[in-house]
Amino acid sequence: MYPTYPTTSSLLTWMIFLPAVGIGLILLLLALRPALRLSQKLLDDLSRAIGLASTATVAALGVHLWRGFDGREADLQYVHHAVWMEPFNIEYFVGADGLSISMILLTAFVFLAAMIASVPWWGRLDDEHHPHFSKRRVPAYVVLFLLLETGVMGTFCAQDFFLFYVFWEVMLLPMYFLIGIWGAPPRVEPDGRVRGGPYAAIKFFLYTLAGSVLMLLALIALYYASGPAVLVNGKETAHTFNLVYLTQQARDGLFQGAAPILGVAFPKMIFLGLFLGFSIKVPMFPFHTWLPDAHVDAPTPISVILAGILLKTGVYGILRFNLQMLPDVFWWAAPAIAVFGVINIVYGAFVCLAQKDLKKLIAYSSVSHMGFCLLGAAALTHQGISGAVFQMVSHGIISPMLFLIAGVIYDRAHTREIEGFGGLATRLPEYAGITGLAFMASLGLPGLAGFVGEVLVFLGGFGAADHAFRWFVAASVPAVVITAGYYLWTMQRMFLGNFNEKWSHLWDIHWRERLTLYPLAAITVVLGFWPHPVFRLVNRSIHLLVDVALGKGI
Amino acid sequence: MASSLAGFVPQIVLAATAVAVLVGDLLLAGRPGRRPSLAVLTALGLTAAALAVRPSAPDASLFSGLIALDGFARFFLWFFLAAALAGTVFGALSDEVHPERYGEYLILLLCLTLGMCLLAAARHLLMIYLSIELVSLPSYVLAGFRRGDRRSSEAALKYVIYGAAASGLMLYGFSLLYGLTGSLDLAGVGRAVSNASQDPASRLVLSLAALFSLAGFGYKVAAVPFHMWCPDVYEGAPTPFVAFLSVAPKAAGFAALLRFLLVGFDLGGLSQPPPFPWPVLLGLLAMATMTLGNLVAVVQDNLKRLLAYSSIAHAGYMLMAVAVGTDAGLRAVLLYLVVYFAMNLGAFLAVMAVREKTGSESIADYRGLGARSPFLAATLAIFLFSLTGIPPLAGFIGKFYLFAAVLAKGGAFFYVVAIVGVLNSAVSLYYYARVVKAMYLDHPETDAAALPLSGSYAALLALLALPTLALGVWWHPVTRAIERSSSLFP
Amino acid sequence: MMIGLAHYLVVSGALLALGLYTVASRRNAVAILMGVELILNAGILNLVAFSRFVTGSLDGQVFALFGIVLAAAEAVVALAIVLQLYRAWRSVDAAETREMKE
Amino acid sequence: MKLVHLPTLFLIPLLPLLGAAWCGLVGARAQRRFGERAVHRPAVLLPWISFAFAAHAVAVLAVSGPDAVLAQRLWAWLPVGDLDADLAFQLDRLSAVMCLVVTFVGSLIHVYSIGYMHGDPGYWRFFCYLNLFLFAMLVLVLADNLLLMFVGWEGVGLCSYLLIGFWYRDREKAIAGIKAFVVNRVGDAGFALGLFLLFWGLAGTGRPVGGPPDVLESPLAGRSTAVETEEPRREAGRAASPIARPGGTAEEPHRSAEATDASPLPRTSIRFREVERILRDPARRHAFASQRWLGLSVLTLSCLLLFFGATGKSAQIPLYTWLPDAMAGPTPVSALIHAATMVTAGVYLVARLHFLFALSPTAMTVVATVGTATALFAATIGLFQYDIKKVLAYSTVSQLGFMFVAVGVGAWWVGIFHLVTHAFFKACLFLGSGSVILGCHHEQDMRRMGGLRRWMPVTAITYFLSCCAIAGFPFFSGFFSKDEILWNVFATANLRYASGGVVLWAVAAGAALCTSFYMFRSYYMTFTGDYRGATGGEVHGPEHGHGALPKESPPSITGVLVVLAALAVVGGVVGLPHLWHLPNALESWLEPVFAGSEHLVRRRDFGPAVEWGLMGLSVAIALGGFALARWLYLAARNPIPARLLESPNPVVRFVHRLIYRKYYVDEVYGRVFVDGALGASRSLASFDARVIDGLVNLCGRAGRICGDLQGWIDRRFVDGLVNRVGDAIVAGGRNLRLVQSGRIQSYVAGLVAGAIALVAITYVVPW
Repeated sequence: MYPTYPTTSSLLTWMIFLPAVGIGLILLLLALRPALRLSQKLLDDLSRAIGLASTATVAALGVHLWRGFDGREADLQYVHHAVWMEPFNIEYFVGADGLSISMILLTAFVFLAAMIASVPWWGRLDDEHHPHFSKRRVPAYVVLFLLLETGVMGTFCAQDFFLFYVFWEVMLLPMYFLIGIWGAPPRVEPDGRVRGGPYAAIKFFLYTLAGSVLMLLALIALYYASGPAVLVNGKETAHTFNLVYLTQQARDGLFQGAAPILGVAFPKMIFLGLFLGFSIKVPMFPFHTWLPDAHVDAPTPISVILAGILLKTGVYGILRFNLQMLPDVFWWAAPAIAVFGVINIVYGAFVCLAQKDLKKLIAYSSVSHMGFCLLGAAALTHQGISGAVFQMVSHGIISPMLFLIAGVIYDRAHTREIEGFGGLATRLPEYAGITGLAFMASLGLPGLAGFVGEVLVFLGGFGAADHAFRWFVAASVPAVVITAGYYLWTMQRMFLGNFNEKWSHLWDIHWRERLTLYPLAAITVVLGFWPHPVFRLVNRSIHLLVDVALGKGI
Repeated sequence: MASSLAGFVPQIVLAATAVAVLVGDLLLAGRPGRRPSLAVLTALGLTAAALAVRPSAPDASLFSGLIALDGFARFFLWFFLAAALAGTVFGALSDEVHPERYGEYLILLLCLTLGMCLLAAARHLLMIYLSIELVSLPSYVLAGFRRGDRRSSEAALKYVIYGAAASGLMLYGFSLLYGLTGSLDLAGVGRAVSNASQDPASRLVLSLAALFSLAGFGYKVAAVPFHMWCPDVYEGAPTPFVAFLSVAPKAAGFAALLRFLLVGFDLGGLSQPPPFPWPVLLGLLAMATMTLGNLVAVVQDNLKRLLAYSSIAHAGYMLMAVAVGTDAGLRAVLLYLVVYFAMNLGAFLAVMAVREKTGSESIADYRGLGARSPFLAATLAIFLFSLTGIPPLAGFIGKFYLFAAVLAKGGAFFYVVAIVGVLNSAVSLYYYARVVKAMYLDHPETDAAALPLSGSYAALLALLALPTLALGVWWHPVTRAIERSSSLFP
Repeated sequence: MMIGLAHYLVVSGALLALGLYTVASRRNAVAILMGVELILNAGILNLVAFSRFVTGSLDGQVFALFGIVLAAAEAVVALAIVLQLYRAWRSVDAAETREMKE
Repeated sequence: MKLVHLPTLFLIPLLPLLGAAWCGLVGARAQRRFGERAVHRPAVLLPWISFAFAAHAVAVLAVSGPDAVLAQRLWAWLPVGDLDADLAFQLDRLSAVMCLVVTFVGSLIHVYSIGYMHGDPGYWRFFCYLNLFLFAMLVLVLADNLLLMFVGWEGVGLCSYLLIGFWYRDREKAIAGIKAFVVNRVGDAGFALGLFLLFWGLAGTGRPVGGPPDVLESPLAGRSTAVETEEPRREAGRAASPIARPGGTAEEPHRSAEATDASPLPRTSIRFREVERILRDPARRHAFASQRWLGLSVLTLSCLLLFFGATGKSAQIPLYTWLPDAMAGPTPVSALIHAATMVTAGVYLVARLHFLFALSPTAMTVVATVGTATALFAATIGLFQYDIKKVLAYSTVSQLGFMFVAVGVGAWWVGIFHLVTHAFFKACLFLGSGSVILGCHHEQDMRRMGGLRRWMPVTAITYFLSCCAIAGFPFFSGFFSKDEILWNVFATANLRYASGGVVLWAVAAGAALCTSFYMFRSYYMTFTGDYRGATGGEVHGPEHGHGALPKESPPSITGVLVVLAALAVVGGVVGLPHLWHLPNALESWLEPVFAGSEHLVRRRDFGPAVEWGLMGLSVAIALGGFALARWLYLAARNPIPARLLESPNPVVRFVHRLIYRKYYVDEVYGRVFVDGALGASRSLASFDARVIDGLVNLCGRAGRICGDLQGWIDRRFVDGLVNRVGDAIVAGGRNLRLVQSGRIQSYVAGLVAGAIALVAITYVVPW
C-alpha cells in the first residue's frame, strides 16, 4: 500500500485562503458601509489596502516557504490533508513538491506586483478624459482579484484531482469579470469586427471552459479506473482522486488494463482529454488566439497575471498530469508536443515581427516563449525539463515586466501604437533603460533569466533520445534571431531616432512603477547568473519525473 | 386500511389545507391583510404536511398497492412541499397574481402539489394517470391565470391541448400495456413485461405502449420531442407559476418516469435480456433534448424564454442519468433536482424582481444591472453560473454526479452521451454569460437609475443563493439524505 | 359472427387516428378538444376491451370509469380556457391566436 | 596540467562591471551634479586596476610552471544533469595573452575617450557601455566553459549594439546597431548549435556508440545524478574540477594538482579542460569522430557550426556585413570593439578549441579558406573607399581574415601573434582617424581632408607608423606576424585540397598588397596636400571651442596614440622568426597550450632559402603597395585616380562601381533575408488574424447557426412534418390547407410524430 500523507503544515492553506479572508473583510465593509457611513473614497482606499495587505502577507509566507522547502526531498512537503467529501473520496489535499513550489512562489510575488500595479497611489495619474481602471468599482475589483489569487494558488497546491479541478475553474470567473469590466471598452476594428474587454473576456472564458469540460470527463473516467486507496482518515476506498495514488497506480500500469474508450486505449484518451484542456491554457498553437485579445484588452495588472501566472497553469498541468501520471503516453506523444512547441516558438516570433500594438507584440512573444516550455518538456531530458520549468519561472518574471512597461506608456500616452512614438529615450531615459533590460531579458540575452531557460531547453531538446528533436531545435533556433529582430526594432521605433515632440508632455516612471519594475528586474539579473535558487527547489523532483518517463519509454 | 390512512396523512393535510384556504379566501373576502394571512395559512399547512411525514416508516404500499410509501416518495414529498412553499411566496410577491385572486392561485397550487405528491408515490397505472391529470388540470388554469391577457390565455390553450393530447396518448399506451401484461400494477407489469418482450409479434405493441406512455412523462419533463409546449407556456404564463412549473412538475415527471421504468420495466437491468431498449432510447432523447435546448437558448432574447429552453436542456442532463438506470444514476438525478431547485427558482425570482422594476424580460433591458442593482445582479450571476455548472457552485456538483453516473456505467454509447453532455454545458455557458455580460459589461443606453431592491426580494434571493453556494463546497448532508431516500418499493 | 378483441382494437385504433387527425388538422379550438376526447376514448375503449377479453379482472373497467370522469373534467377546464381565449382574442381559431413563436 | 586556485581571478572581469554599474545607476545624476569627472574617474580607474590584477595573474601563471592553469570556481551555474556549466574562470597562457591585450588596450581607450567624448550629454552612458563591454569581453576570455564564454560572446554583441547606436537620435546609427546585433545573433545561433552538438556528441561517446543519449541510462542512474544536483559536485563531472567553491579552502589547489590527470573522464562536458582531456583519450576521440549526423561527422559539423559563430563575431564571409556599418559608433568604440578586441573573439574561439579543430582537417580547411577569401575580398573593397573609417573597417575585416588563415592552417600561436600586433596598430589607426575626425569637426570623408600633417603632427606620425606596421614594413610589428602567417600558409599540408597552401599563399599575398596600398592611400589622402575641408565655423559642434581649421587633439588623445604607435612599431619583438635564430617569446609562451595539437597538423618542410625568399617577397609586396599609393595619392598631385574615376570605359566603371558598392552584398542580404522575414511575418500575422481566429469564431458562429436552425426547425420543419403526416392521414393530402394549421396542431403533430419516430427507432436499436 502507498504512503498516506498526514498533515505536516497548514502554511499552504494559509497562502491559499488568506486572499479569501481579505474578500471577507471587504464584503464586511460593503455590508457595514451604511452603518459606518463610509465615503466612497474611503471605501476604495480601504479595499485597496486590504488587497495589498493580503497579497503582501501571502508573499511573506512565500518567502518563509522558500526558506523552509528542502529541495533534496523529492516528496511532498508542507502537506495539509483532510477528508473533504466522503461520498466521492474527495480530499482537501494540498502540498508542494519541486514542480509546484516554483509556481507557488511565482504566484505569490507576481500577484503582489500586480496588486501594487492596480492602485493609483504613489504616482501621478493622468486620467481626466480616460477614467483609469484602478479607480472604477474598486471593492469589486479587489474582491475578484483576491479570488483569482485563491484560485491560482490552490491550483498549484492541490494534490487531489477534484480539488485541482475546482480551483482550476475558480480561476475562470474572476478573470472573466476582470477582463470584461476593467478591460478596454468595446471598440470597432477597422475591419468592422467588434473587439474590446467584453469580447476578449467571453472568448477567454469559452476557450478555457471548452478545454476544462473535457478535463472533467477525463477526471471522472480516471477516478473510476483507479484502484483502491486509503483516505487520510484511514478509510479504505475503492477509487481515489489522490494524485499521489493515481500516479503510483498509473505507473503500476493499472490504466493500461482499463477498457478502451471509443476504441482508443484508455490512457491515451485520458491523456488527450487532459492535454486539450491544458494546451488551451498554455496556449498551444492553434488554440492561442484567445491570448492576444485577452492580453491586449485586459487592464495592465491582469495582463501581468495572465502572462505571468495563468499561462503557466497549462504547462504545470501538462507536467503534473500528462507527464507525471501518464509518462508512457507522454513518451508516445512527445514528438507531436515538440512539433507544436516549435510551431509556437517560430510562429509566435514571426507574428510578433508584424505587430503594431506594443501590448499585442508582447502577447505574441508570450506565445513564442511558452513554446519553449512545450519543447523542453517533450524532450524528456534533464536539461529539457529543467529548462522548461525555469522558462516558466523566468517568463513569469519577465513578461510581467513587459506588460507593466506597456502599461506605463499607455497610462501616459493612452496609446500603444509603436509607430506613433519615437525618440522617447531622450524624454524618458529611465523608462527606456528598464524597457531595454526587459527586452534583452525576453530575447534571451545570456546573463539574464530568459537565457537560462531557453538554452537549457535547446540543449535538452538537442539531446533527446529521438534525433528528430535535433531538427526541432535547429528549426527553432532561428526564431531567437527573429526575436532579437522584433525587440530591437520596437526599441528603435519607440525610443530611438528623433524625439516626437507630440510626447513632450510625458513624464518618466514614478515610484509605484519603480516599486514593481525594479524588483522584477533585479530578480531577472540575479537568476541570470545565479539560477541556483530555482534549481535547488525543482531539479530533484522533475528529474525523477523524466527518469520514470525514460524508464517507461524504453 | 387504517394503516394506509396513517401513511397518507401528509396528503390529507395538504388537501385539508386546500379546503381551508378555499374557505379562508371566502371568509376574508374584501378584508385587509387577506393575502398575507392566506399565505401564512398555506405555509402552515405545508409545514404541517412536511412534519406529518414519518421519515423512519418502513417501505410499504398503501391502498392495496395504489401508492408506495418509500424513501423515494418521501423525498419527493418534501421536495414538492418546499416547491409549493416557494410558489406561495413567489405568488405573494409577484404583481402578476392579482391580490384579489391570490386565494384561487393558492388553491390551485395546493391541488397541483397534492397531485405531484401522489404522482411521485403512484405505483399503479391508474394512480399515475389520475395524479398526472391532477397535476395537469391546475397547471392549465394557472398558465392562463392572468385573465384577459392574450399571451396568458394563448399559453393556457396551447398547454391544455398539448397536455390533453399527450395524456391521451399515455392513456392509450397504458391500455396497450394493460393488454400486454394483464396488470395495471407496476410490479405486475414488470413481472409480465419481460416475457412479453420475448415474443416478436408483441414487440410492436410493446414499443407502442411503452413510447406512448413515455409521451405522457416526456411532456411533463419537457423532453424532446415532447417539449414544444414549453417555451410558449413559460413565456405566457405568470412568472411565479413558471418558476414553480420549471421545477416541481418537472421533478414530478422524473419521479413518475423513474418509478415507471425501474419498477415497471426493470431498468436496473436485473432481468436479462432487458425487456425494452430504454438506455439507448433515453440516451438519444437526452442528447437531443440537451442539444436542442442549449442551441435554441443561444438565440433567445427574452430571458424567460431563454430559461425555458435552458430548463429543457437541464431535463436532458437529467435524462442522461435516468438512461443509465443504475442506483448512482437515480441518486444523481435526485441530487441534481435539489440543486436545480435552488438555482432555477433563484433565476426566475431574479427575473420577477427585474420585471417588477423594468416591466421587461428582454435581455437588452438587463444592461447595466450590475451597477443599478448590485445585489440582484450578483445573485442572478451566481444562479446563472451555477446553471452553467461552474465550480464551486452547486450546479457543478449536480453535473459532476450526473456525469460520474454516466461514466461509471461506461460503454461506448454512454461515453458519447457524456461527451455530448459536457460539450453542451460548454455551449450553455455562452447564453448564460450573455446575460451576465449584459448585466456587467454592457452599459444601458437608457436611464441608469439605481433599482432599489425590496427587502423581501433580497431576503429570498439570499435564501436561494445560500444553498447554491454552500452545496458547491459542502453537499455531504444532501447526498446522505438521498442515500436514504433512493429506496424504491418494488 | 362473434365480436372479438380484434374488432374493439380496430375501432379504438380508428378512434385514436381520427382523434389525432382532428387535433392536427382543425383550426377551431373546440374542434381540437373534440379530437382530444376521441383520443381519450380510444384508450378507454381499449381498457374495457382488454379487461373483458384478456384479464377478466375488473380493474380495467374501473380505470375506464376514471378515464371518463377525467375526460369530462379536462373538457371543463379546456372549455373554460377556450372561453377566456375568446375573451382575450375575440377568436377561437388556433391558427390566429399566436403571438408567441420563435 | 596543473590547476592553481587564484582567488582574485574574478576581480578582473568584476571591476569593469562595477564601473558600469556606477555609471549606469548613478552616473547620470553624478554627471549633472559633479560634472564628467565623477563619471570618468571610476570608469577609467577600474579598468586599469583590473589590468593590474590581470598582470599579477599572468605573473603568478608564469612562475607556476609551463602547464599551469589559474582557475577559480565561483558557483554552480547550470547544474543540470551532465551539464557542468559553472560560473568559473580559468586563465591559461592563451587567455593570459588575450586578457592582457583586452585590459591594456581597453584601458588606454578609456583614457582616450575622456577627451574624445568630452561634452557629450551621454558621457555617463558611454562609459557605462564601455565598462560593460570590458566586463563581457573578459568573461568571454576567462570563461572556463563554452556556455559561460557564450555569455561574454553575446554580451560583447550587446555592448557593440549599444555603442554603435550610441548617438541614437540618428536613425541610421540605430539601424546599424540593430544590424550588428542581429547578424551577430545569426552567428550565435550557429555557436549554440555547435555547442549542443559537441556536448551531446561527447555524451554519445560516454556509452556504446550511436546509442541515443540518456535513453539507455537506467532511471536509477538518472536518479543519482538528480540527487546530486543539490550538492552539485559530481564524482565524474566535478572531481576533475577540484577548484574550491566560494569559501573553498586553501589546500584545494594542490589537492587538485595530483587529482586532475588521474581523475576519471566525465561522461561529457562543455568545459575546455575536460573536453580536451576527453578528446585526448583515443577511444573516446574515435567514438566521437565516428558519430555522424546529416551525413557529416559530428566532429566536423560541430567545428563548422562553432566557426559559423566565429564568422559572425569576427566579421568573416558570409557575416561580415555588419562591421563596416558599425563604424557609425564613436571612434573609440570602433578602435576598441571593432578592431582590437571583440572582433578577434572568433580567432580566440578557434585557438581556444584547437584540440577540437585539429581533429578535423575539413573544418580547418574551411577556416583557412574562408579566412583567405575574406582577406582578399575585404581588401579589394577597401581600395576605393573614401570614408576613412570605412577603409579601416574593411582593412580590419581583411586582417581578421589573415588571423583565421593562421589558425586555419594550425599555426595557432601565429594567429594570436597577429591578433596582438593588429590590436596595437589597428587601435592606433582608428584612434588616429578619430583624432582626425575630431580635428576636422566630424568630417569622415577623406576627399574633404588633406594636408592635416601641418595641423596635427602627432596624429600624422603615429598614423604613418601604424600604416607601416600594418603594411608589413620590415622590423615593424606587422611584418613579423604577417610574414609568419604567409610562411605558415605556404608550408601547410593540412588542407584538404592539393597544393592548397600555395594557392592560399598567393591569394593572401595579393591581399597583403592591397592592404599596403589602401592604407598608405588613406594616409596620403588625409595628411598630405592641402586642406580640402570646409573652412569657416558652420560645421562646428557647439561643444568644440576651436576654430575652423583642423587642430591637434588634446593630450589625453595624443598620448594614447603615441603609446600605441610605439607598441605597433616594436610589438613584433615578442615573435621573432626562427630564421633569425633569436628567441621567440610568444611561441614558447604559448607552446604548452597548443602542444597537444601540434602533432595533429601536417606541414611540409622547406629549406631556409625558400623561407628567406618568401620573407623578401612579402617585404617587396609591402613596399610595392606603398610606392604605388605614394605615386598615385601623394598630396593629390597625380591626376590618374581622378581620370580613372571619370573614365568612360564601361569595364572600368563597372568594376569600380561593383567594388565601391561592396559587391552589392548588403543589397542582396537585405532583399533575401530582411524582406523575406518581414514578408513572412506579415503573411503569418494576417493568417493568424484571419484564418485561425476565423476558424474559431466560425465554430462559435456554427453553434449560433445551429441554434437558429433549431428555431427554424421548430418553425418550419415541424409544420413540414405535419404536411407529411397529413399526407399520410388525408389520403394523398388533398386538403393540405387543412393540415397547414396553426402552431398548436403542429405541436401535437410533432408529439405524435416523435412518438412514432421513437417506435421506429426501437426497430433500429438492438434490444
